[in-house]
Amino acid sequence: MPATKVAAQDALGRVQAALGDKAVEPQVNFGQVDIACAPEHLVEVASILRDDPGLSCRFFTFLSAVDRSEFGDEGQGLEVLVHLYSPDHVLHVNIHVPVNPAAPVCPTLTGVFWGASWHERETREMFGIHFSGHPNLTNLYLPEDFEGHPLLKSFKLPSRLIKEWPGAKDPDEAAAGGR
Amino acid sequence: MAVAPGVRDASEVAEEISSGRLVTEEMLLNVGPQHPATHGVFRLLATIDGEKLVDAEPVIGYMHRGYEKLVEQRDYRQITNLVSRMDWLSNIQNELPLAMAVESLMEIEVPPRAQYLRVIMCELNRILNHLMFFASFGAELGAITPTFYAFREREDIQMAMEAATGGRMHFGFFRPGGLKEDVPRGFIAQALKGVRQVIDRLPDYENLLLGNEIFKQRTIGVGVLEKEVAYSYGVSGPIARGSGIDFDVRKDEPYLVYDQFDFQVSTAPNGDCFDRFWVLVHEVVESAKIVEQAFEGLPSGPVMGKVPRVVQAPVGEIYVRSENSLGELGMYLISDGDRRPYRLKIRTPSYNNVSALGHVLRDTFVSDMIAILGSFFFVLGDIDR
Amino acid sequence: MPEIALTAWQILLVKVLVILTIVPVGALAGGYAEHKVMAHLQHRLGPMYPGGFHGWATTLADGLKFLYKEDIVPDAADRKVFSLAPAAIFVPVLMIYLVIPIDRNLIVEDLDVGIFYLLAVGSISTIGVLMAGWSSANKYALIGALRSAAQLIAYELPIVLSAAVVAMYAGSLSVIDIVEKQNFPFAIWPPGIGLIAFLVFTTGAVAEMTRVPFDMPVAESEIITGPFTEYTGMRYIFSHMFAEMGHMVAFAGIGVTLFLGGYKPIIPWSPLEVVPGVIWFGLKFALMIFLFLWIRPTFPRVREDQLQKFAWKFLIPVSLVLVLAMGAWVLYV
Amino acid sequence: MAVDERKLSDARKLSDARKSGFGLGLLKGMAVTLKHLFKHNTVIQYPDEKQDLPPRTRGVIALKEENCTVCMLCARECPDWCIYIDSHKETLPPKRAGGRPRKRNVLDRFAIDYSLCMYCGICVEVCPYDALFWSREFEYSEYDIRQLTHEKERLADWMTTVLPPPELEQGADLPGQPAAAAASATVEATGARPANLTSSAVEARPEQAATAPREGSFTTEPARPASSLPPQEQKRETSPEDAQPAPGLDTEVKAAQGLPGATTQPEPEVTLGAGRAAESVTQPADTAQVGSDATSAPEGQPPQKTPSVAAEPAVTAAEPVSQAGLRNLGGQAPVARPSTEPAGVAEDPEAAYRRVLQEQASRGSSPQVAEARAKVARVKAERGMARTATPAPATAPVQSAPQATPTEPEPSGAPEAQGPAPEPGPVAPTADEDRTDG
Repeated sequence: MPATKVAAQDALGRVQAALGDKAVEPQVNFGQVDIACAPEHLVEVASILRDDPGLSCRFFTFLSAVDRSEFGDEGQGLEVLVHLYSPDHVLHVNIHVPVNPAAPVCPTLTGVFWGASWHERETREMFGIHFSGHPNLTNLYLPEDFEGHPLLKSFKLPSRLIKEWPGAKDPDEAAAGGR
Repeated sequence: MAVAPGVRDASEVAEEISSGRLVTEEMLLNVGPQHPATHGVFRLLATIDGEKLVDAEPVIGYMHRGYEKLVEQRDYRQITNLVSRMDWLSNIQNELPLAMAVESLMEIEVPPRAQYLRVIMCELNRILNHLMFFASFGAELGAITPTFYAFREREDIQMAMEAATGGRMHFGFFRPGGLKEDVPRGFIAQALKGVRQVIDRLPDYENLLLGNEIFKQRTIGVGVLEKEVAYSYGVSGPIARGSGIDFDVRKDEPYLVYDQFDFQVSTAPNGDCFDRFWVLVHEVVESAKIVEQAFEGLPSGPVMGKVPRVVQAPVGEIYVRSENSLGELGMYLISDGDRRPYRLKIRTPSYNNVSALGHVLRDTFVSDMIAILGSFFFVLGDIDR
Repeated sequence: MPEIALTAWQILLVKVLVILTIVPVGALAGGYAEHKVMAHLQHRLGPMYPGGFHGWATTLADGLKFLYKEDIVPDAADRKVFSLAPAAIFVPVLMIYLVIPIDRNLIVEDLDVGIFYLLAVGSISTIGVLMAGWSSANKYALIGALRSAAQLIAYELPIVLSAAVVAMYAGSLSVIDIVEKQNFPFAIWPPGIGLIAFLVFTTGAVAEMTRVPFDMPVAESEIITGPFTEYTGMRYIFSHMFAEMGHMVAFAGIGVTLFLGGYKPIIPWSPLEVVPGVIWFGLKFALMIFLFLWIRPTFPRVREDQLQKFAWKFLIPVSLVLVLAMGAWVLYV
Repeated sequence: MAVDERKLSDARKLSDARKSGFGLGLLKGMAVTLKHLFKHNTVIQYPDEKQDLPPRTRGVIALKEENCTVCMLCARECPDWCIYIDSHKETLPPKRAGGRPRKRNVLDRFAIDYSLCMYCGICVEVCPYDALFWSREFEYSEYDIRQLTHEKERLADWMTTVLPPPELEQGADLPGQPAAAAASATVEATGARPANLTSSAVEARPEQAATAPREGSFTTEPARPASSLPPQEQKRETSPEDAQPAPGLDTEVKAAQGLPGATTQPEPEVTLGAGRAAESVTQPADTAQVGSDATSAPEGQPPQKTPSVAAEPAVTAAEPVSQAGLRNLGGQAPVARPSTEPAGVAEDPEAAYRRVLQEQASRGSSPQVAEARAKVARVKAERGMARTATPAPATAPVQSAPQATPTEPEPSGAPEAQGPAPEPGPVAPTADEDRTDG
């Protein structure tokens, strides 16, 4: 079936109509629909996005997370980021799911998209977000005894700490580790 | 008959076999991390019952380099050279979404010549990549010759790319705003020569592999990936198109100047190894068509847009995707206004594609496993990042 | 020329020595031919340095290299069986050469049951392969050994039956008699039957050698040379390289003898008789070898079940029909 | 053309391909391999023969020590932190009597650790004083990893192997073009450079003479203050700064000169353009310019004939001048770019479509090619992108000797009309014929 592109505003309308108040702050960002939703609604939202004939976001693009604790001056929390795509309507939906940084838990999407399994495992080890209901939430990349969650902003990259920056012009800069 | 303790009498065993009571044990076969068919460090935990594969679980992570963390420490030009190493068969295409993301956030106009050259290089890279998989798929099925032929064809294109970028594998040529520099004299002739050679000799190779009855026996009906499964796993690229999904970012959301070229999206409906391979081979021809058209319409002018001395993307978020050789390569860039990205989520095609592997491999033969692995065209660096 | 009187034992000793040198040399030459022919079919040059001229000494250097390598026996392996297996694979290959006539008088022993001996000895290697695979204590080796045994048994039959067709035509089991009876090479005459029998034999021979497209038991991209995964050094080349090459040379010899008229000229025309039989044999032999070498880089490999199906459902019925047809030909033509 | 005779996503063809050929496919495959047995070989026997690598090859980094001012840019920009620089300050006596004593940096150590280097070339790219170059050499493996750290003496030795940069492809934007003022500044700067370069051609590196690419390239650090520089460096230092055109000036100047940068408008990003307004400014200058150039590109000529009387003398004339020092960077001496379109101004898209279709048909292209090209022409006409006879500036032939034959324009026109022998570019591939079967 040839894909027919839907205008961004039209897409936004459709998403709003289908999701109602489960989608918080829907907006258009670079031609893609951005919505936020609470963790408890995530599975429902994803299912609606997948099954609604006007949206049919059947293509699971990715699931990840963003640690916004150092974003801007005051910093924000931790969020799970899901991107779904509709090949039929050429429509992108970014779902931002804010989770509690102290005890991050998010329901699993594996029941909606099979492909979510690996993405959730990766997100868990990288951000420490637990996906409740995931059948096999083991490490994907890191060794089992790895400590810490590398993609959190609090995790500093050791390789840049142990070596002195050779680009420093004076000792002060070198001590600061360069950048 | 005296039998050692613990050892059953032969007649007993015979009776068990005839009555169907014989309990056989499944064997766990560890394919990889070092195995010729996995072309990379990739492990497949296969449970086999004789020649039958009962279950298979792909295990990855042996090459994880933590790109998403590394890029947070580097500025955009350094990242260009870093992401180039992600998928080492379609390097220059890896650089594209990053450049496009930064350009979009910064609202940089890319000069048309740069856009055309980007298209050309991406398509040349696609040809290189597909020839490589043409070679390796043959080798995995036991036909060693396609490897050598494909590498010979790659050479001219490879040399053209090297003349332009200075690198044989890691090109590092795209910059936010355009290209590093213009291509040297002779690039067009060399690249066109290479592309035409490929096209001229492709029928030979089809005779060698695609038309071969043994090859057909090995691939037709083997490793069927259904359309809905492909969607659910987010499978894209030649593999999705081999399952009858008409999905190509170049057509759906044309970036660069792809909307100016006449090309087709090759699809095949059956979703088996043969169809995936068929799509791969025919994409080479489509890429060649694009290259020829792009060279013909190549405008003159600068190759770098107006970019400030310090590239600092303004605060914002954007998801940019492009059609990599193996599928949709997307980058979700979050910038907090620094020289470095705040977060760069890299969605690589091979990662999603390979996650579907466990599903496809169930209930096949051990020999089919190799064919399926070969037809899933993945690059380990792309999976592990 | 003074008569040199030799006892029968002395003659036998000389013959055996000749065989013992010919086989490794033939295997080395076969290996070199494989390197070069395959390279050129694949648009490469192949080895160019060892020995100076076009790398003629490559296989020799390879062999020496293997000699120097450490002989490793895995801890879990069944040591005795593991060490014996290469011999069990290689010795039968040597024994095949006893009955291949290179010229009318150049044969070690013209046995009355030549063909049977040929085929019986040829299949002993199967046991060696099974021994190697089982004793290695390696899953890949085990899979390979089982595949190998199944395959060698399956393809033994077509070879035997196609050889039987030739024996029926010649009315004898002696290889010399068979060659002498062929006025035209058997592959040309009787029409149809001979050619199909030749193709069946060649297919079976390729499978017996476990070469592409029938190399599932040793598929390197799949089960990593199967039964020989754990072998190193000298044992590896004896069990795998020399056995494969030795088999190839032997089967080429058998093929020439049975189907291509052996040491006789390609067509029965008296001026051609001037050329010595050895030359004719060599030419036909080279042709056979080239055919084997040519098949290898061209085809992908057949899957295990397809391989079995092909043997039992196609090759064996075809060869049975051939036997019937040959019987009819002998009776009525 | 082979490309288009194959109608591809044709389901019938796939179903044909999936049918069994009853062994015919096996024979065809055997024919393919047999055919290769008799072909000439293209293998290069590496240690004996070597491939001719292009000048841009990133093999090893060479250091021109006397050009280094210890600005640390390379070390700071290096993603791998593999460049180590040590220096000390030295006080020079004042130039004139009574002047202030000057300070300059003296390089003590410059080392690149090739066991860490990722060969990205950023250091070479950012070096503002042209002290770093890429060389094609790549055979410097060592038994000890510590030996892979090349100190400045070793890096300086590589300078003898540095090749001049290649000429750019037809239609490339010439370095130093944006402003006429920049050109003269550049010449001055180039002239002031130390004369003891290993290769004289190195001197004419586009990056050096160029001011325009500097603008495009980005450095994260501001250039260091000019005051701390030795005299000749100071002079050079000023050139990029001075030549920096004000935003917007760039296009204006180009338009006035009839340069390609002005005639072709950047297109809005198609994928991502939704969030921003497409700026399309049409330059009034380009129409006139293109019109005047039409004389040098007759309509419908096959490309190989196009560099006609008008174009050729222009090239020859341009060479000595450029030899003298890249002075002729203005708009003169346009090399006619082979073109199949008339140099009409704003052509009607549909007319363009039909015309190209006709042309292609008369030339014997296959229908698909013809259609594709016609579509391209239509789109271009719609966008007002006159691709006709764009006056590609005479590519400054950097190292061409005076006796060199005039550079042929790159055949970038219709592929089938292209001359049989591709222009011998700097790449000089090893052709099949060169190699005999060993």
